[in-house]
Amino acid sequence: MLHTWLPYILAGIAVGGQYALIAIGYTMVYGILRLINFAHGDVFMWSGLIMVYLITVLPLWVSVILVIIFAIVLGTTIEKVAYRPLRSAPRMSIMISAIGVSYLLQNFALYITGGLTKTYPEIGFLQKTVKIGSATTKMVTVITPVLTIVLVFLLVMLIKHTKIGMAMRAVSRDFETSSLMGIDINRVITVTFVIGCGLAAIGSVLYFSNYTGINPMSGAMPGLKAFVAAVFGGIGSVPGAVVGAFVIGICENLIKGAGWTTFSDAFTFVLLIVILMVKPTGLFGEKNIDKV
Amino acid sequence: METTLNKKTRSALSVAAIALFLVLVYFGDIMISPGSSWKMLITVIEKGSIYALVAASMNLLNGFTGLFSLGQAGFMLIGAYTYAIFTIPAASHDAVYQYFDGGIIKWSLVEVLEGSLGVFGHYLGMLLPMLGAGLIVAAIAFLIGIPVLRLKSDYLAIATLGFAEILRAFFQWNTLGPVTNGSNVLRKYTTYGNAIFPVLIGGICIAIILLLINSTYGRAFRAIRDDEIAAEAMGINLFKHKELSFVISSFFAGIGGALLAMFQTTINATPFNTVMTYEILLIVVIGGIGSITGSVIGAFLFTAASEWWLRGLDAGKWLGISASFMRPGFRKVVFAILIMLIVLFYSRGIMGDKEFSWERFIDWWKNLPANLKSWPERRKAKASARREARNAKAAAKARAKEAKSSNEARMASGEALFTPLPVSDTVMVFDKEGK
Amino acid sequence: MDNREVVLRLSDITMQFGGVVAVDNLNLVVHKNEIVGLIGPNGAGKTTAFNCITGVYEPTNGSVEINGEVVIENHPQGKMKEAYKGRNAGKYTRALTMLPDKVTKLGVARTFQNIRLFKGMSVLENVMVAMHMNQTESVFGATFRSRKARSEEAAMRAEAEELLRKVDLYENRNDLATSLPYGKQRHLEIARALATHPSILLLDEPAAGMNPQESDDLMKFIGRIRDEFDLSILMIEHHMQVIMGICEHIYVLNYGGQIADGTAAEIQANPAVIEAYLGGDE
Amino acid sequence: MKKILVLALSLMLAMLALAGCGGGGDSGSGGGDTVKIGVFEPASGDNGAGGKQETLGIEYANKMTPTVTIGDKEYNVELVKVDNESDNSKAVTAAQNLVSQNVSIVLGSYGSGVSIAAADVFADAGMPAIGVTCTNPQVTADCEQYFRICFLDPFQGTVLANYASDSGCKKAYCLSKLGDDYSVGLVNYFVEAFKANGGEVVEEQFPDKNSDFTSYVANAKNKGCDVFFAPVSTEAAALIIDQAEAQDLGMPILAGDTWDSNVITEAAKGKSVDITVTTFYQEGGNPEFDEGIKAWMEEDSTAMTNNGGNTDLAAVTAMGYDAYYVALEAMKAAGSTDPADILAALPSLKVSGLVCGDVSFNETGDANKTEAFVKKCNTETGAWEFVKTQSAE
Repeated sequence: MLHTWLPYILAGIAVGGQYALIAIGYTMVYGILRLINFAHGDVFMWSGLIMVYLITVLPLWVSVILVIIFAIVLGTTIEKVAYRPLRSAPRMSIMISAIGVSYLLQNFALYITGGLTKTYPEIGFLQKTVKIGSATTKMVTVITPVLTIVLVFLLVMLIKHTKIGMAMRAVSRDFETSSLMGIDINRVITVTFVIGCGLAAIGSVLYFSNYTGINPMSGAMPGLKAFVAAVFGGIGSVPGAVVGAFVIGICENLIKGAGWTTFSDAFTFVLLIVILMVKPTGLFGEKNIDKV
Repeated sequence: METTLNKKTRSALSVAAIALFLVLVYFGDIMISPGSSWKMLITVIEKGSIYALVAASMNLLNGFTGLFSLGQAGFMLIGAYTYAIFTIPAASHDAVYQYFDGGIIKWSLVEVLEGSLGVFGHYLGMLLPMLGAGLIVAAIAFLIGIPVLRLKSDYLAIATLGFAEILRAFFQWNTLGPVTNGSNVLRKYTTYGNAIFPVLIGGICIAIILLLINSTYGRAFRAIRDDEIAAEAMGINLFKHKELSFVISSFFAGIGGALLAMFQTTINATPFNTVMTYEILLIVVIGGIGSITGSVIGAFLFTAASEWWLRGLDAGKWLGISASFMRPGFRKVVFAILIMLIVLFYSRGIMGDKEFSWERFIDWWKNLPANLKSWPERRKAKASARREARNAKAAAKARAKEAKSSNEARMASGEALFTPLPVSDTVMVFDKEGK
Repeated sequence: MDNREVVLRLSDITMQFGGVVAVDNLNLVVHKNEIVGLIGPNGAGKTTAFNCITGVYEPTNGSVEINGEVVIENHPQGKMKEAYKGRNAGKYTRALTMLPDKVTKLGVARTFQNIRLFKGMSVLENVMVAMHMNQTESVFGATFRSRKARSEEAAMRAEAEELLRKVDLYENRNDLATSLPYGKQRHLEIARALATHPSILLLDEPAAGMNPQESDDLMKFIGRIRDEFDLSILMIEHHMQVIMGICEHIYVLNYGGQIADGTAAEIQANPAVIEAYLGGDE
Repeated sequence: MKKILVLALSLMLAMLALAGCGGGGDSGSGGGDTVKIGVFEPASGDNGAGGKQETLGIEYANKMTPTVTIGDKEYNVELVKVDNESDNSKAVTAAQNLVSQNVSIVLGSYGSGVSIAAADVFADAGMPAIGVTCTNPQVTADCEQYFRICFLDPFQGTVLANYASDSGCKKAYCLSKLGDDYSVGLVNYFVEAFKANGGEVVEEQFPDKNSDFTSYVANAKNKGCDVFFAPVSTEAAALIIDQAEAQDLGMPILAGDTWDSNVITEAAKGKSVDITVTTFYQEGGNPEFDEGIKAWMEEDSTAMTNNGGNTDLAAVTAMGYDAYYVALEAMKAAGSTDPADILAALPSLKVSGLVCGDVSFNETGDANKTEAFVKKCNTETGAWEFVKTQSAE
């Protein structure tokens, strides 16, 4: 039994870990700005794309660092240019702006790549084949969950025990009051984007090492799934997003394994709707009440 | 000086304009030869009218009821399929459903009615499935609305988007192949002959949307948009009215989908994806959220720009400029940048939340020369106003910094950060009803 | 005792958010044609009490009776069973809820502390929206302007204009609601509430931000509409001048709890009230 | 009533605006001695890579033969390219755009779905169109204006199934993409033929934008299949090959003409996978053409980029090259640049001397082709190796 299902579970854990790294960006930004950052998946895609170009001229480790820096710069620039000016505008406007940025990033990638799928560079040790029980898989499948959990642990420590983490928690609880209390909201938001985009960049290295083709739409599906993971775990909760991501990754692969391949993507959305109906605050979310 | 017109003059002007436009479209389509570059104008008018209808239906929801829904493409998909399935001629079934033994439905409503009613039956045979498309979509929207409309803004957006994706997978499902043809295109169904058809149908539907918006129900929708809590306190049943708006909007999206199917002459489910929804949303934004006139203008501009005017940007030659960076994809980049500029700097869109009126149009026309002349001065004034605003902002920043440093002590203790308000805002996902 | 008919009765209303009790065991009665005041320092739970009456919140415990019928009732359930800090937990057994629009249909209209007008609409439309619930034409008929829809629309418009005349806003009927000066916005909000044909009117700080002259006018205005529209009024107010001037009965809240009730003279003499307003460490 | 009128006026306005700025890059009807050939190909979307390679062949042919003598007059040939974005809903306006630029004949498209979608536009305009590599039978069925120079899916599917059966395969795993006419169609014909040969099949489909093929590969292994048939786009192909390697698929992969591309050889290079495809052309079939086009790509960096960064030839490029000459021959035969005349000349047209074999059309407008090339990927050199030519019998 396990013999048959092991490859699916392994694949699910790997992809779940990669979704988790993207989902953290969604959940943190949503927690603070109440914004579904539709462009986040595209930042993820661009990180992958930049890696393709960088690796041709630079050694691996420099490229990886530069990719992370690039993602951070891109993410914070988007926040400054497209979200900050609209902060006092209606929620719908800022969401439309996010959709617009996503549209722009995708089309720009289309222009740069000429619509062709780019092959992600091989990162030797990540792509090595390993055998676990009956299943054969890439090294990255094993590394991803471990790395994800380590990074999440560090992030949770940061949020719990540092001053900026405290400020982040305060802002996500009550935006206006925190700003009255003298918290520099802009700084908190910038840090949120830095963390979110940095993790997405790391996620992109892992994800694209596993699924090596990048095209302008590569970020869209992982992005949506990561968002669903964030909702599933309870938006605003980092551990929740991670658990949600693993659940989605594993379920998705098991469904494919069961032969329901047509609905493997649709399943994610079924899960989203079910969770919104049954427990709208997600697994770990807190319930708040509208103020009149 | 403001122009005022009496009702009669306004109606006369409007009737004349409509008649002129319809005549132009009708004869335009007949007389312009396919090889002429003006044929593209007709194509743009066809597609533009369809997108105008779909954008208006989305605006009814997003702009007039304040429900941020991203399910439009999904509803159009159902509409398109419903129409196509019932109008494929019997003789073509074997060819269209080539992998499914000719499908289950072996007749075409157009042929059936044409057989007994002649030309009238032909058009009835097209209109009925179109209406049916709208009704089926409305019914599905009703069911989807029951759980989804209880969600708050962004959750609603993502849930409707999710439903649209599920619908897409469902229509491509091989098991439903005898009806939907699975992953393969549906084609050969009856389409319209003259560009006047989508213009007329789209126009009538948009007119109905306008009538609705200006009825007492439309007022209730706008009240919900402006303030849900106050609307509820005025005795407006939120859920009922949201559901109403959602169902009506979807009905027209379904009809729009049917028209799009006719325009495209073949359909499959793949293009009805989130990108299509985003495009419609951007049309609404360009035109102005809360203005039907805006959505119509936006739809025509969007279609013309993306399908016609900017195509030269892909081909390396545009308005006489040619450059090597103009290669395939450049059009979309320029287009996306234009849209971002509108979203950021001109967020009210072309029309804001105003509708077209003859008076305003005449005044605008009269004042145009004067406005053009004074443009440089006004620009200067604007620039200086901006400068002042910047200075004020800098001053405010400095003050904030001061305030911050004085708060530093409290910050450090961490105490001040956590005086949680018992009631915090916005995240309650469910209305009370949900429990 | 007062033998006028009771139109609104709150019994043991308690509202607890998480661990915070915002309204603690409030008992309150409004008789027909009476003007009742609800006062207390900031954060005393006055608006929360309004929200419990109008169905915006579900009270944690207690019942609300409108025109002789209990329409809202609740008792601590689920997690709240353990966490409940209030009194009379076992007294109520039913769980009746009612959505705000239903409460409005029963004849309870309200205004809001932070004026909530419909921003995108004209003054006239703001009032007409409130009459929407009483019209009977279907959406189909309304869209296609059936005879009934047209006559209902005309009747609505006539009534709304009449109402606006009464509150001196007729001249402004085509202006954008939010373009009105502050005082007029308050008047409009009241007119809008009246358009729902209420028998009970809840006013949340109608005099907030007004100067003495304006609040004096408002006082007269409230008295006038009470008589003209045959209303019972429950109002939250900070302007003591207004409260003491027109309220026949006053309830005082502090920290959610009810600390006193009585006539204006009784309240002014009540030591607990003086303590709440002047003393303490607030 | 007023509102309807309001609407109409805004339509008017839009039209005025259109009239004001219309035109785009086009400078009116084809002047004295230029003839335009429309290139209806995807430059973006799922089939962007293939579309570009096909366009390359057309461009190269145009470079080699930039003029054509029709009747007694010499014309310059101008290519009018339009991107159909591999999207059925964009294809209609793209096709209309071509028609409105007064082209004489249209070539394309890579990917059958967009060709089917555009067929009606061409039919309405009486515009002759020549499909280059769109293999779905529906492209030419019921459309008198559409011709094509390649073989069809029923043929190709049967060829592949026969090849699989001949190599001793008993159970085939068939993967296609949801909503993609090409792969779904080809799988369908393959399944029919393979079952007729006594084989068993497992059919699965993957959704749009999917890039995780782990489970599909695992499914093929778990279900005990002995051949993996995946005639999908090159984008997905590269990912499948990658996963096949990672999970040690252990069975041959079989695919159709789309896989005959340097994207595949590149992805497969140095991996332990066994890939076999059927295709239209084998490199080396016409050395002169091979050398010429390679030299051109060496010179022209844009062409090289469009080919995927190297000079390995794809069959679709050769087909594009042929299509251009078929178009020229059709114009010569018609003795006119008028689409109607060309359309009339096409059915009886016979063209020889092409790199992928002679072309003549049957009554549905399809090329009379009875053989396909079977090629195998040499994973050490990263090149295709000719196996045999196979016919449907």
